[in-house]
Amino acid sequence: MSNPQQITPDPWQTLSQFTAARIALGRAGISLPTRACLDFQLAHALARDAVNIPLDFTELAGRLAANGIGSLTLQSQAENQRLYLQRPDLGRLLSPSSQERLKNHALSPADAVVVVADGLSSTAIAHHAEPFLNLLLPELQNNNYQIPPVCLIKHGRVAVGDAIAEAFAARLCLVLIGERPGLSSPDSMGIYFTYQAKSGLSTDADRNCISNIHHNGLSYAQALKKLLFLIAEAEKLQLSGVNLKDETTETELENLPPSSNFLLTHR
Amino acid sequence: MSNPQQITPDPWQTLSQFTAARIALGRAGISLPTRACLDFQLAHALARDAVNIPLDFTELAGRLAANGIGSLTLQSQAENQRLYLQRPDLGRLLSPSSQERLKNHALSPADAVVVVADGLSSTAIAHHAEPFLNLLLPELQNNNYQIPPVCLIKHGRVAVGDAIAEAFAARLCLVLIGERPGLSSPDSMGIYFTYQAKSGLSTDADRNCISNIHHNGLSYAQALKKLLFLIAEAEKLQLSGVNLKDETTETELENLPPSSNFLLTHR
Amino acid sequence: MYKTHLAQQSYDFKTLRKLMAKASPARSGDCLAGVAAVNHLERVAAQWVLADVPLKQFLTEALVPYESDEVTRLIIDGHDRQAFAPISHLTVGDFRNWLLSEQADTATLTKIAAGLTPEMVAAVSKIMRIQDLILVAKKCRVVTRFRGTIGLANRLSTRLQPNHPTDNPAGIAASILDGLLYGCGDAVIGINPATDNLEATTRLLHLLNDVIERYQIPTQACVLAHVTTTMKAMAQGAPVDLVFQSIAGTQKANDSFGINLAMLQEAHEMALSLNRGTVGDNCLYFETGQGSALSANAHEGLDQQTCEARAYSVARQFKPLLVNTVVGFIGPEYLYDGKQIIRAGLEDHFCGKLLGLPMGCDVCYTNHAEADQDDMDMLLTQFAVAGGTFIMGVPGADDVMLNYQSTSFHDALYVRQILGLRPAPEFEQWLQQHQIFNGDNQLMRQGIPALFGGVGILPTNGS
Amino acid sequence: MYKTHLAQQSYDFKTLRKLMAKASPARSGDCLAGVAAVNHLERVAAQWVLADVPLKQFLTEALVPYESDEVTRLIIDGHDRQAFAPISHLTVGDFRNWLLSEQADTATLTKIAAGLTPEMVAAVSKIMRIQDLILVAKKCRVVTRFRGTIGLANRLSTRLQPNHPTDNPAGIAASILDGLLYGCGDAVIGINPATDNLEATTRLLHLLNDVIERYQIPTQACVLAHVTTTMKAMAQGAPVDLVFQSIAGTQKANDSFGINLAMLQEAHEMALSLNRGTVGDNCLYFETGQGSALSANAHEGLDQQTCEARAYSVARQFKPLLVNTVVGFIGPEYLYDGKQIIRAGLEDHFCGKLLGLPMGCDVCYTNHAEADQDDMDMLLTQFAVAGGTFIMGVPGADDVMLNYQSTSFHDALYVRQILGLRPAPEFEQWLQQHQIFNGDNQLMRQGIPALFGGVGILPTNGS
Ligand code: B12
Ligand code: B12
Repeated sequence: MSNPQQITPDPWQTLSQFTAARIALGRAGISLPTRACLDFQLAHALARDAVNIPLDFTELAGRLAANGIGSLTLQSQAENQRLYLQRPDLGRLLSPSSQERLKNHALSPADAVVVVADGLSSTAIAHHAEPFLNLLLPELQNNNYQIPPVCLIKHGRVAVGDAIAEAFAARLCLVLIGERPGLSSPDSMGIYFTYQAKSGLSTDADRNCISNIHHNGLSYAQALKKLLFLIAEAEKLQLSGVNLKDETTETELENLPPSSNFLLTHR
Repeated sequence: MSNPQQITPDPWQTLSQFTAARIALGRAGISLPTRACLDFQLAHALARDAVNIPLDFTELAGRLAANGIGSLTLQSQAENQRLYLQRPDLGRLLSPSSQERLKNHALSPADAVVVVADGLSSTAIAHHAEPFLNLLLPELQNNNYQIPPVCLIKHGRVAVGDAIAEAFAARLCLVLIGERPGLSSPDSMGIYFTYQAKSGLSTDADRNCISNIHHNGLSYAQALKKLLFLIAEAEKLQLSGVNLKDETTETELENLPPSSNFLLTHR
Repeated sequence: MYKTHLAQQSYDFKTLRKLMAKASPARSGDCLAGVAAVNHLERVAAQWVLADVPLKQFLTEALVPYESDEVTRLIIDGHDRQAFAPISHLTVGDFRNWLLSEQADTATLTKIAAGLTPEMVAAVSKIMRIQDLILVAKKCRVVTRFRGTIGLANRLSTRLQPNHPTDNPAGIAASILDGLLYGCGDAVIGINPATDNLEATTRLLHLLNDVIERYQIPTQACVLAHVTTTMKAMAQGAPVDLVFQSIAGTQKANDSFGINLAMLQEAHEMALSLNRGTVGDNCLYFETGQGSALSANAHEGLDQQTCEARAYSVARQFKPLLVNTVVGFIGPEYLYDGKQIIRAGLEDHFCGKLLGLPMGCDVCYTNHAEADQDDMDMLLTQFAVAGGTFIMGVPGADDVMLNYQSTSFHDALYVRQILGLRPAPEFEQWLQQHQIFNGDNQLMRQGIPALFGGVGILPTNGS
Repeated sequence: MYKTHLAQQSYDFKTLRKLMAKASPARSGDCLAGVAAVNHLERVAAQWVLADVPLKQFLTEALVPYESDEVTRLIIDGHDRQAFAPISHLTVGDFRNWLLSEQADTATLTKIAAGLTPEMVAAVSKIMRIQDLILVAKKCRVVTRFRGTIGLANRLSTRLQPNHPTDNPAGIAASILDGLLYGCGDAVIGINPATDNLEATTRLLHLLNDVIERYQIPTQACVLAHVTTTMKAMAQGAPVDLVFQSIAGTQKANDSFGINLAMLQEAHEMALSLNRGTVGDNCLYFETGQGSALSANAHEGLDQQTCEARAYSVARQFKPLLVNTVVGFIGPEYLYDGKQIIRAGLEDHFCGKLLGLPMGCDVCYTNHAEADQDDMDMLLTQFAVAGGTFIMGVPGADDVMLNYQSTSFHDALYVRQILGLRPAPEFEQWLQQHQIFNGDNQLMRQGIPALFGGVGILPTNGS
């Protein structure tokens, strides 16, 4: 591609400062130029691989331990990655041996359980779980919440948290999970929050979600603020889900650049 | 499909007497009527299965033996049906143990080898190999040909015959093989004939083919006539393949109905 | 009933629900649910039996009990016997023939729509090849209006989808500009908000409203928050053009989405009362997708395609401006690979159109599915040949917030050019007026149109 | 050379031949040959490297040695430097951009065809998505003539393929009539003879000749025997319109077919001297198909798509009336499933068209492949959108002699109707004159046209 003169450029590359979206790509005729096409193919090849990178649970548990955070590594009924992808139902259930281990740990009841699942992006969890927990756990402790060891779940789906909350008879269930990898955000973490989770009964309507936690997305501080708000409100309303709304205000969260939307400002 | 009034029929169903081809199907708008569509789907489901029906070699060998025909069951390097479909190269080579067995049998040289391979349609071979061999072998014996036991090959391709001819130092190689199953002719047998076959060297250009041997296709008698003609000519010309032409004449072979082509006759 | 003998085998499918599932073309979700045919032959047997089922049977044998499911009640109670009359004597197999026949022209198909139940439509789709799905869908025409007219013949609209992982206004504006300059956005400019936050939703609603007003774009805006959030925004006076909601085909699945029919009814009335449409008042936008009910374990033993068609009966109740299947969005556990995604996309379009919906398609896949850009080109091309109503437009096909690949602005140009499809008429006029498109609807080669000349950050004379 | 570093990995592809193979979209034949990329990343890396290879390089680095392969010699010796000049400075990646750009219009593409080698074309196809293959192929136009004009804009022709397992004349005539009454046969009426027998071939040639004369059908006949058999028939004075031959992309593969360039040359001259065309003298018909060289172990280390493109350079030497890929015909060991078949079909069409050939496609599959009618509908629809020249017409899609499924007469009607494509003009006129088609090229609903009224076996006034 020595010679890009067949390409009609888009003279608004400068807007790329505002977004990681693939804007201003230019065109060959009406089509994507070769370079942009190959970029995309590369990103896709990497993203496909990313789905299959296993999470190093020992390493994660070690890092948590180094910060004084106890954890318990469990596993869903989806025995391998292939099965995990094909059987979401199994990803929501703890394996028999994990149920057993849990029973041995869940001797005293808790207020909240913190669950970390690899989900569809192990890199999301590898990158963001530990730093986020470092911020989250002290806040929960400030609330005087009883919290059992953080449960790390291999091949877990969101709903796997419900059984854990039940095992500990915990009111609050917080699940940190790897969202499916995108071409441009392969390591996005989501948090799903359920009040009084009941395995097999709680539905997504009973949960709240905080999504897109990664370096180009929501910051840990922003996510934390939202989560703490939801927890506080849930405790008041005694529910979570559709009837619980995130009412944090954005201005406190983000310092918008002055020309927030250039389409609505004038030269 | 109680009520076919949405269908425009084709008033030439009577022509179906001349061909198994799916003619005069009628139409719904311009499309295949539901019934014809479902017929097709059924035929396809059956044909897909047909590809995977294994040939009962013991039964075939038994039937041959009952007619006084000795046989030797060998196997290609394609160990199973899946591999056979994916690796035609392996279907052309004898397995090591079969090579060994062959060596033990190929003590005295032969004029012709007769090879029967399941190919892509085991039913073709199950239906047609034995009756055809009953006609063929006496003719070959009439020629005073030395013929070793008929070699039955599991998971064989056409070219697998070459090694067998070589092992017996035979001039003539006759391979009966199951052609891929069609929707309407799931049991079509083909015969490939090679003069002085050389494993790895003979190409399809060096072979002659007699195809579509089945109940709606070439009769055993017709096929036999062609094969014997090719053999005789090959012995004269000392070659087979592109430069050897089947010059049997059809009129001797087939009694055409009087109105042979109705498009060219007048009422 | 529901029995046959085929190729030396006996089959007894017992119930219409099971029969439907076994007759479905193969897909991973139905295997996951344990309702799929075990092999080709069983599937064909089910199709044979299904072809002989009278359409009437679907009015008496509910696939999900009337008593326990409000979607079933909606279907049965809302069934228009008079519209059904012309085809009431047909079996499923005859119905296929009839749909393909010349009798079933655009006008006739429009008339019978209210007489069709989703199950009838799902059933016939199961015995149709892709070319049948395309031929029949192409004959259907569903036109809806808000600020633009969607669904006219030889037109294809696009949703401009300018998502951003933090809902950053400048980031969103950048994608909007990119899309507009590629001629996208006539179906809707629709943002999925990263957070389900009332204030953020309201801010985005204002942003879209202001851009549309400032540049006089004949299109409509939507922020795809949960319907309850949008209702709150409306109550507070936020400028809502279209109310969005994801919907599914069983009451239980809708429960898991935190919605029900009464809630949608209320939202519809609120949106109507805002009276913001200029050329029409279709003011809802729905998304659906095979697998969502199963994912919530709320499929009630149905195959996922029948569930999907039932979601369309929910949609049509509210006269939406736009409906689209998110076909490849949910994941390979429901549609395994490109082939399954493509067929499902065309089935969904066919079923939706027959039921009278303005069907679009999010031609898309995730990175855990066995699919790639080639598959998208295939679905896109065939969807457009089938007369599909609208597709998505995402910068470079990569949604940086939802983490999946959809169609790009370039893709929209491709399919418009190769098939000679035009944008919605009002939007077309706007594009031509501002010299984004020329008179033949081809992208003009200048830099940035004068319209955006006042935007400080952009070069005055592009390129 | 041919090296890169991508995603923390080093890649060295060593030779252009290996690079081409590694850059090919995945297909079973290349795996079988052991030349395919081992994973997605290696494939992408190869595509990156390939995109930077100058087109010129293909003129100096022969993928199969010039000395040992007459196809290579044909390519190199026949290369038109002047036609190549306008694009001689481009890399493969630039070439893709150029092909997609407005500069590359129909006239320009026609002009450069002789300057393109099959390897250049194969290379660029490897970095093109399906929509690119469609867009560019659609811009190419190759028109050929014999008794009809093939390849005009907005037209799609069909080969009527009335095969019969015993070459029974009445059986063949039945299929011919069926096809004609469905509007098929403008590309050629072409029979694959079950036996390669000179007398049988001659009898079939007379049959076709007599039918064409008797009913004054503006089309051409072909019996697809081996070229040597057809040459013998010509020598004996049989009425040969088109000489057929299967061809491949290496000398060795052609050897295994029992042919070579000199033989084809001789056949061409013989056919030309018969002078049987009325509106033109394109009198050859070739079939090709990915995998045939590999099957003969004659692929010379090439990937199968590059082999295929090289076969087109053999074809174009002889100005054929028709060329088609038999894409799904050979089997799953070369193209595993519907997806591979579809992409290969569109690649073949693109490559052939760019090289200046009147490309048709046998949209087809065998019963041992992972494919079904849905896949065929997909390929058929997209092939037609891409401006494909012709398809096959087989009664009910089931070839009872070759044992595979191709497109049916109904399929041809489908694709003509959905895309508004017309038959070749001379044939169109014939169809309309005999009220098989109406003025809009729609099948008329009467029974059997008066033209065939004299055929004893048929009812006088059908239905
Ligand atoms: C896939 C998906 C869906 C699918 C879910 C089906 C399925 N089987 O996967 C469908 C299309 C049905 C869907 C629907 C909706 N979704 Co959604 N969805 C996603 C997506 C793209 C990926 C989720 C993921 O990877 N999960 C991780 C995997 C490993 O775990 P899992 O157990 O398989 O996933 C479960 C959850 O993700 C859950 N889920 C999916 N969406 C939502 C939304 C909410 C609010 C909750 C509580 C749960 C939930 O469904 C899955 C199955 O139980 C995310 C965006 C993202 N980048 O993550 C948005 C996202 C989570 N969804 C979102 C929304 C708003 C919705 C809807 C409410 C939209 C609407 N207006 O109706 C609906 C209804 C959700 C509900 N209550 O059930 C928002 C949430 C915003 C927020 N912060 O609250 C997100 C972040 C996208 C967005 N910004 O628009 N969604
Ligand atoms: C597949 C096929 C092909 C493929 C073969 C590639 C492949 N890898 O399979 C392709 C498209 C390349 C092909 C080409 C030709 N074929 Co062919 N082919 C067939 C087909 C449909 C199936 C064969 C089969 O199932 N074999 C059985 C499997 C299990 O064994 P196999 O080892 O994999 O098959 C080998 C042979 O079939 C061989 N082969 C294929 N065709 C031919 C033709 C001849 C004359 C010979 C000797 C060998 C041969 O190729 C395969 C690989 O080596 C048959 C029709 C039928 N119903 O059988 C026609 C058929 C065998 N072919 C035929 C012809 C005429 C040809 C051509 C000569 C056409 C031409 N004018 O160029 C060419 C060249 C053949 C050659 N000398 O190599 C005729 C033979 C007529 C006859 N009685 O001689 C048949 C019967 C079809 C027909 N009536 O037109 N063919």
